[in-house]
Amino acid sequence: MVRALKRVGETLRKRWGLGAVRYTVILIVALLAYGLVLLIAGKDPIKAYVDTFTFTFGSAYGFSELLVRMTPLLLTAVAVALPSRLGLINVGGEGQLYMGAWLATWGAITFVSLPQAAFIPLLILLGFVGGGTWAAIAGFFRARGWVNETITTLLMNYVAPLIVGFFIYGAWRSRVPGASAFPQSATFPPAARLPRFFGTRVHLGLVLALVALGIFWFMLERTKWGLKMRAIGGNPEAARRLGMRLGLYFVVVMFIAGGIAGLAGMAEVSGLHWRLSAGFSPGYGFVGFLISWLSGGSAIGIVTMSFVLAIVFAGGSLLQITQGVPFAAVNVLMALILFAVLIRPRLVRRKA
Amino acid sequence: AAQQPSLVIGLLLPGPKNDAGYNQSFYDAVQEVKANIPGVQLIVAEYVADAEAESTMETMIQQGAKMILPCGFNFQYPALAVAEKHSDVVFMHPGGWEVRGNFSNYYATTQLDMYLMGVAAGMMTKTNKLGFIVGMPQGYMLGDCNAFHLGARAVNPKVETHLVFTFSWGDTTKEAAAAQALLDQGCDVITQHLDSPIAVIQTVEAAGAYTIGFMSLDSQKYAPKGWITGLGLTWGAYLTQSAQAVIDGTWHTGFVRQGLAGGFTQIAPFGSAVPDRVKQFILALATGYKAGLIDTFIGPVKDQAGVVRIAAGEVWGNDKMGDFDWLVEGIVGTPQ
Amino acid sequence: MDRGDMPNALSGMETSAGTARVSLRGISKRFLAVQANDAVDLDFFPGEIHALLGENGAGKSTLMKILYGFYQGDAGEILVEGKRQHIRSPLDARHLRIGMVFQTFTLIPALSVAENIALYLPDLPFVPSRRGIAERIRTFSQRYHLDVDPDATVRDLCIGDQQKVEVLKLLLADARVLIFDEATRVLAPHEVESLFEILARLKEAGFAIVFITHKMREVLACADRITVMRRGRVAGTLLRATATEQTLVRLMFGDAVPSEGRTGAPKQKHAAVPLLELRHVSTRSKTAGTQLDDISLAIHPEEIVGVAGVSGNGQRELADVMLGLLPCWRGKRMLDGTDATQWTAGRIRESGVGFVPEDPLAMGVVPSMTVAQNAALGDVGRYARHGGFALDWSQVQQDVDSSFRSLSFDALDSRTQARTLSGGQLQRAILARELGRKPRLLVASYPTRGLDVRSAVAARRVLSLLRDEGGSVLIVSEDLDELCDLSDRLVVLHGGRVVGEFLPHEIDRHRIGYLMTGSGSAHG
Amino acid sequence: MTWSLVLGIVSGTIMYGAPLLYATLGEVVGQRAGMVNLGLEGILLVGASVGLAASVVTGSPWAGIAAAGIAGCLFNLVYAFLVVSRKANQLASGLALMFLGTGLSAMIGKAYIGRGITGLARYQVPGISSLPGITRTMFSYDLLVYLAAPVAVVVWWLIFRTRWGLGLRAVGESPSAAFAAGRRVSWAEYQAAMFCGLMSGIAGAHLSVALARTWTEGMTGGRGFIAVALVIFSKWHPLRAIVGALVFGGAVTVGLQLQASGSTISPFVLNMIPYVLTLGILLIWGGARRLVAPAALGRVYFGEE
Ligand SMILES: Nc1ncnc2c1ncn2[C@@H]1O[C@H](COP(=O)(O)OP(=O)(O)OP(=O)(O)O)[C@@H](O)[C@H]1O
Ligand SMILES: Nc1ncnc2c1ncn2[C@@H]1O[C@H](COP(=O)(O)OP(=O)(O)OP(=O)(O)O)[C@@H](O)[C@H]1O
Ligand SMILES: [Mg+2]
Ligand SMILES: [Mg+2]
Repeated sequence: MVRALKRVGETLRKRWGLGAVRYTVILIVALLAYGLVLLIAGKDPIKAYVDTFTFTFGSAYGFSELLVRMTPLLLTAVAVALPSRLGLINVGGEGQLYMGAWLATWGAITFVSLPQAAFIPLLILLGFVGGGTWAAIAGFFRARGWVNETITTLLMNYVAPLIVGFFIYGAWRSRVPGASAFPQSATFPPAARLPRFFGTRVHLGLVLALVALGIFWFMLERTKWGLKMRAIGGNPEAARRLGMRLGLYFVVVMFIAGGIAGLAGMAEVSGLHWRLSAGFSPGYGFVGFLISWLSGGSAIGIVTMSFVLAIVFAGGSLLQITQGVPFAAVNVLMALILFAVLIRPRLVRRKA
Repeated sequence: AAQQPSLVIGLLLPGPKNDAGYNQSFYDAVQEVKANIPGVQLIVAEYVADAEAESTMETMIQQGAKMILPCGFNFQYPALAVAEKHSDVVFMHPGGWEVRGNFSNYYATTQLDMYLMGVAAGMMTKTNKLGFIVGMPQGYMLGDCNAFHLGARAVNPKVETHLVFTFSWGDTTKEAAAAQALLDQGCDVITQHLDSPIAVIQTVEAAGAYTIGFMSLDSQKYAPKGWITGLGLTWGAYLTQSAQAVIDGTWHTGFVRQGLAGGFTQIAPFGSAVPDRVKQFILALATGYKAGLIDTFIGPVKDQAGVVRIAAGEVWGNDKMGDFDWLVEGIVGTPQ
Repeated sequence: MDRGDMPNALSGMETSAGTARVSLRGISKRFLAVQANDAVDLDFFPGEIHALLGENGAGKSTLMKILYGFYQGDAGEILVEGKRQHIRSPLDARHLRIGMVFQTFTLIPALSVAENIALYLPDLPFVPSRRGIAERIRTFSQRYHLDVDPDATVRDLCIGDQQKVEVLKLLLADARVLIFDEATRVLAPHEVESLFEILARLKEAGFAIVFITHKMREVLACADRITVMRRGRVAGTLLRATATEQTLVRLMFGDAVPSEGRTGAPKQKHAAVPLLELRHVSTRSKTAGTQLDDISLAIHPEEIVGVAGVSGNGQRELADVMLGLLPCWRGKRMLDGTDATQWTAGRIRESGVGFVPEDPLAMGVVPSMTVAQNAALGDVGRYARHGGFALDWSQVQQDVDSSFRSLSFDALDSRTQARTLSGGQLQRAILARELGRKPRLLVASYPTRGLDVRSAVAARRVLSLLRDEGGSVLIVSEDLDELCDLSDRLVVLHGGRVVGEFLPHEIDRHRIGYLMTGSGSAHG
Repeated sequence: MTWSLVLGIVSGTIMYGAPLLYATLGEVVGQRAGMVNLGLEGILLVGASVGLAASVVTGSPWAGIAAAGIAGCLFNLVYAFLVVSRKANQLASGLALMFLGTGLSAMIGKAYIGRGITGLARYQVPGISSLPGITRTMFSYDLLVYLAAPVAVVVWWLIFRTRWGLGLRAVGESPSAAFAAGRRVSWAEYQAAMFCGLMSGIAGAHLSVALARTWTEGMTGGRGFIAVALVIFSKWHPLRAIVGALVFGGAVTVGLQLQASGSTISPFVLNMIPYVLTLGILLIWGGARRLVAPAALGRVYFGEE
């Protein structure tokens, strides 16, 4: 049995390349792990599969919600994958996302009378600059050799929501009569809302995410900057001796990466919620880190893994309702998927 | 074949159903609905994140829910979005302000009733320092604190109320630390507006100080010695009534604020440490409240800076309970 | 195949020297594409120094690492005192009292000398006495003239002192079989001599010693028996008495005996403006190490300047200042007569300065990238198309090939990762990349370190050629022979200062030796 | 600032610094062996939930602490298996552990939500009650608080004065060199991971059993990540970790005590203090810090072929 599976795997690997097999195996493992968790919890895994499948793929609404969930995941994953090529570890996607949303919100509630054609580019710019600046701080510290970006970005994750809190509990608190003391920003003017498609909640953010992903792939794989980034990531000492300005790359790339995470925040508030509130992100930054890691930084992998995790989240919230599975099981499931990859069975092993 | 349910109710909670606090008050209420009306089926989702609220409600509706109770402050707008798509489903949001044809709003006038708790605290304190722990500075919670302090000051002019925000829902260690900080500063009666009061009550109890409960009546068991009384949120009767109306097709929307008289709140049993004199006084006051003879925010009321916020003779109405962004003179703390 | 023309004298010697302390039988080891060892048989006897020779990548280090349990052989067996042993890790090897000094150090820079050595002490108690260990180290370092401070942090030691700690580690570990893998590589001449004295004493005491080196002179000076390895196999074993330089070289390279010698005559006529000039440069870097102190040095077109000195006396800093990797704290750096003190390393490189680093793997290449990608990194601008949005890989490949050809190095598969190359292969790849750019100035640190004789000759020839075609070269080396052969001018560094300057015809090795060790007066 | 405010801050600082110190000490040992464990948050959560569950079941808070220590130790074996035996990426493994811990602790703790316990007994520092301005609740700690600093000293002694510690540091600096010296690299790493799990489990239980005396989902509130930052803050040194834990415990307490005594600084700004302070101090350590970080920290050691 095991041997047969191995043989099938090897064949697939030869025919379609490593990527396809890798994600298929991860998917299967994810499904099996899902079932196992449910069985242990005394639930019916088959019904769970069927429910999840019919809910997510069975209706246009369900599928569109998958795409909605995917949008911030794609962006935060790219925000991790890009600096990882430089050898930088950005665990600050969450904070950058908050700051992107923060600056975009400032724009949305300040320039209320702009037309949409000007508003959307402005929001994109502000979201990008908000997240980018936040991340560039960490990049700058790293470039000066003062403190390592992993710890900086991690700590800054805790500061960003406090800044958001400071504003939505203070100056930006909405002034709707009867709701004046409710801690959220004023509702965005219609022109400051990202267009939605096909009557679903899928919004322009998804397009932004796919474009960002495309540029990410092209820059790294085809251009001289990609080559230099990989050199810096592979051996900074040699790169320095070959005349590359590491510090500049650290700051610029962190800015771009943070900007992409900031876009995720901007897209969430102006594409979905139309207002900034305290808990608008349930940890997209961290999940983005995992996706980037699971996909080995490859563009197609990021799409696949974002999709898988979107299904996991959809399934998690669905099964709580249909079968009473605690939502926390999603965390266990996510960990199990990761373990499937981390344990590195031969089939899914990345080349060193 | 399984019997067709008379009504499917979807309950969304931001936390766990058995937190002895906010979430439990709603969970207990829908259990009461289920017990009162035959054939009611419940779909309960705990720990619903803000970002997940909308799709959770959609799923509940797919499962046949005709009445949705989105019991988180932040669920208001997601619920509104879903309500606009499903005109045949009834939404009842606690504590917000939006109202539509199929979207009603209700909450307890805790901002008035906390006055009674303040009276009890003012009578019991020996140090004349009261403590109030709040998760996040929001209008309703500031109102609770204001009412509490006004009540205490009414019976004890020397009293100070120390207000502390933890800036988190659910970091119980920090809540315990906040209680500890208040105890260290000499507060001897402590109450809170948190999701779950357990950490605070137990810290206070271990230190031998007095507790006043809030939200779920269940929290008395954590303070066998120091319990004074508490204000419970009791939605069971109201929600039963509403559910029956949905079944009967007579449900109509509204913006409902009720207190002791309407049964939305109840005074918890008194603890053993409370003298009869205090008990009698509070109960008498409560009777006055129920009869509409007493109100909490009657001018003149000054804020911390000494500015008159409610002019003499005016009353801060029921509809403005979420509007507080100031604190009454004598409260130690900042409103944001 | 090669064994045919060179009779193996092994069988005859076994009786004369008693039983072998360690016997290797049929040891084979394969790394992905490379057969590093192929059925190797060898014996090491007590009271004997056994030298291992062989070109780069011949498999010497691999064989010894297998004996030490650091690698696991694919096939073959190891007999210790005639008994078959399974050596699965260095721990097993240490139990069998086998010890090894690695070609690349296994010191831990952050720990003190005493702590590094304590890791190797055979009888370390759970709570070691720090004073006791320091005492033991002092006794040993006095006995063997290996002066190091036990309390110093290894990071702060110069490379020569680190080598001494490696040797001390081995001596204190109480091993009976001692393996020295290129232990003389970074030692000064007089330190090499004192190491040989130590080896001689150890030999008297009945230790079995294995000694790996590329330097023929050292082999002939200290070995009792010499084994030459070639492409993973034993090409032959000779007794010292029967070995000559010629026979060894023939064993190493088959019949293609390389010819050594100067390719061009030294030149004296210089252009008025030096290509690169340091004027009264001093450095102040944050990390520990030697600081340059008021260095003035000019390199003219068509000139090779040699820098002699015991390593750790400012050679690295000198090269780094020239390459723009280390800022001048005082003084000026001039390039073509213009002030380049503030230029970045990138700008200096773009203006035609190349480098060969002292540690190729750590400083010269990206180990995870292929040879071709590393070559492209040498001059990204040259291969960039469409403003950097595309790269011309066929051009890279072409350049790699032609560069290797012009250096007459064996071609490498340019798709292999740099990390899997042997030390010598790597050095060739870097030389090919840097010389392929036709630099106007090449700053070469130890350019032939780790190269086998044939490759070293080829490399030296190219350096002279570069000079003859109008370029300039700065060579940092510890190999005085090499420096004297190549340089048009020679400076001696000691303690971050230039303590002497020589023209080729006035070179006096003794005097240089004294200056290098700090015992001579300034100005040659 | 009043005298009682100062006393309150000092008293709270010690109390809430203690669990951070335990977690930090665990992480110091792990990182000294070259392993960055971002999953500390997950271990703390598992420790907190198991600690409370065991306290409720057995009725003894000390049994809860012990169970949490063991649970943390076993739980971190998952991380050790991934990182040491399967050579997995440390950051990803740590985050995976965090997710697993978050999920598992929620499932373990679910039945115990709303269960209160009496918690560990507290004893006031002897002789202190006679000082002016002391209230009954100040300087009154459980035994784990009293033990925290001595434990740090023991950990210092283990790391810097014993053969075990020497091997541990060698592995963290250069696994290859430690292997060449005849050390069993994997075994040393497993030991360090188990120690890290033990300490973090105890830290988590201290939160739930001694301080909050209850369980809620995600109750550790990011303290696991803070502990990781504190390790750098303390330059991988157990004694400096005491200072770090106090600074951080203090920063949290200062915010609350200032509020309780009527300060008008925005609580949001006060809440930023710990993070900004940590960042600031890391910046001040600056480049010098690079020299003290274990050289092989975060690197995967694939062994020799
Ligand atoms: N991956 C990237 N994506 C987008 N822009 C980039 C990227 N890498 C670099 N850049 C931008 O290109 C600019 C110039 O980079 P380029 O590599 O051309 O400079 P250079 O002087 O040749 O090299 P070096 O960076 O080695 O010092 C950088 O300042 C940066 O703004
Ligand atoms: N860890 C490794 N992985 C892959 N290949 C290796 C490894 N170590 C050595 N090799 C290869 O094995 C062969 C023998 O290498 P080895 O280091 O034993 O040579 P050597 O005789 O010591 O050479 P040198 O004189 O350059 O030190 C080389 O081709 C080298 O590329
Ligand atoms: Mg070698
Ligand atoms: Mg440049």
